[in-house]
Amino acid sequence: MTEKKIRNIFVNGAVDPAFVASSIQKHNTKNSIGAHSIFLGQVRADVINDKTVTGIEYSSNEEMALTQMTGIREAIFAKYPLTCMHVHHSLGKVKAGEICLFVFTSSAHRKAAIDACEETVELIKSSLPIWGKEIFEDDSHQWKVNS
Amino acid sequence: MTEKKIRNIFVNGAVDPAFVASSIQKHNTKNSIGAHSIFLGQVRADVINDKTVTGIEYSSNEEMALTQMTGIREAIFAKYPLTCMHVHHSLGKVKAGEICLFVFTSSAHRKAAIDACEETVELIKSSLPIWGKEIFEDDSHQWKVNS
Amino acid sequence: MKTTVHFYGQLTDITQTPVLELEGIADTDSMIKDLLEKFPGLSQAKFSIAVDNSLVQNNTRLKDNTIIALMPPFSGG
Amino acid sequence: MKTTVHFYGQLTDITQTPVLELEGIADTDSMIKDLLEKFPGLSQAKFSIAVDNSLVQNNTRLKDNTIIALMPPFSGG
Repeated sequence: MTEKKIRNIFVNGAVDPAFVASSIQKHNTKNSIGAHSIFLGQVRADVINDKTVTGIEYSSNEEMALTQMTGIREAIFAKYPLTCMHVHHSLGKVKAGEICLFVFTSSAHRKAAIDACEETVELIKSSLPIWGKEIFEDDSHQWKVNS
Repeated sequence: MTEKKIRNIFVNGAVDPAFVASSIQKHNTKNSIGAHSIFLGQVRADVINDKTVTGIEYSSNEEMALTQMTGIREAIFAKYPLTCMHVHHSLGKVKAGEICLFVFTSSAHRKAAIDACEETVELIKSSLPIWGKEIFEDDSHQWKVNS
Repeated sequence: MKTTVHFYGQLTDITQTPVLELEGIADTDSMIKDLLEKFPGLSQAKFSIAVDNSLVQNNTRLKDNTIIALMPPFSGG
Repeated sequence: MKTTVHFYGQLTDITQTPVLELEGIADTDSMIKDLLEKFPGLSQAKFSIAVDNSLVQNNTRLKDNTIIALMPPFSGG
């Protein structure tokens, strides 16, 4: 029986661009990598009924989300020849303009890295128990709906 | 007649991960952006006939490359609802493990950003007059061939 | 016999609490009946049910100290 | 009448120079004939030809002070 390693994907608040840089930097000793694909989700200041979104507050069923993410990781590694994959998702408040999702895949060649990144983003959005509460400037809110 | 702005895409040597971070950071005031897609090309330490690639030396017909890149940019913006696109390609020596290509697209929604990024990478590889000279540890070389 | 029910996302707007302890609940169908009496607004809500972290589709018998999650459609990313 | 020819990528391994000035060349076909005499190795090489930054497929007449680029298949990225 293989033991599945559960990695934490959650970060408190926004993902810092400097963290993205250090993640990239760490791969410069992995000389078999030829391509990195990165997806970043950024909170939009959408205007809905004349009110502007100032940020999104994320919550999750964390235990189920991490178990689910472990399954996604296994499925993606089984499908694509990846060197590595890193996923970070915000919990709590993320202001408009800040980064709330960081998906990072690396491979010897571009096709695998690009396709794996896109598919992982789709699976994160559709199958992880995470919810976004869009907060307006007057502190009212509505719940985000994924398309 | 519209005047095309020719932007320089070339950087001397490797693309610094800190530069990627500052590029991301600059977009936090563009509140209509919901998704960023980033592609990074990294120089592989391929082993060919028992010799290891230590780096790639890039050269270009720069004037033609920048004109061609302007056309690619126009075609991609005509096809996808992008907020912005940034492209940086190395010239000169880039060591194995370092970044030689940085393509960055942003859009309100993920599909446009992801598809535009991938298509731009393909067009850069197929249609920009740039050449990579793979340097081995004994200073011999072979010329890179794009697949 | 104790059942702990966790509410997520927009469901907490209806329940006004993230968690509730119920006593003497035999299965998920009777739990939902009980919750709809307490929170009539839940009848308008769409949600999936997890019993001890596993999603269930059909009526499921509950043991003592079961953890239930009521989860509306996901909206991460 | 002067023509300046720039060689790129692996072509410079054959020519051992990135640039060459030719005199009295009327068109691209006669330029190629001249270059093949100077650098027989070019006959094995694959390349496209640009005249003043525009790719040409067929024989093209050259004006004075034309810039030619001989470019092997691209390998950027």
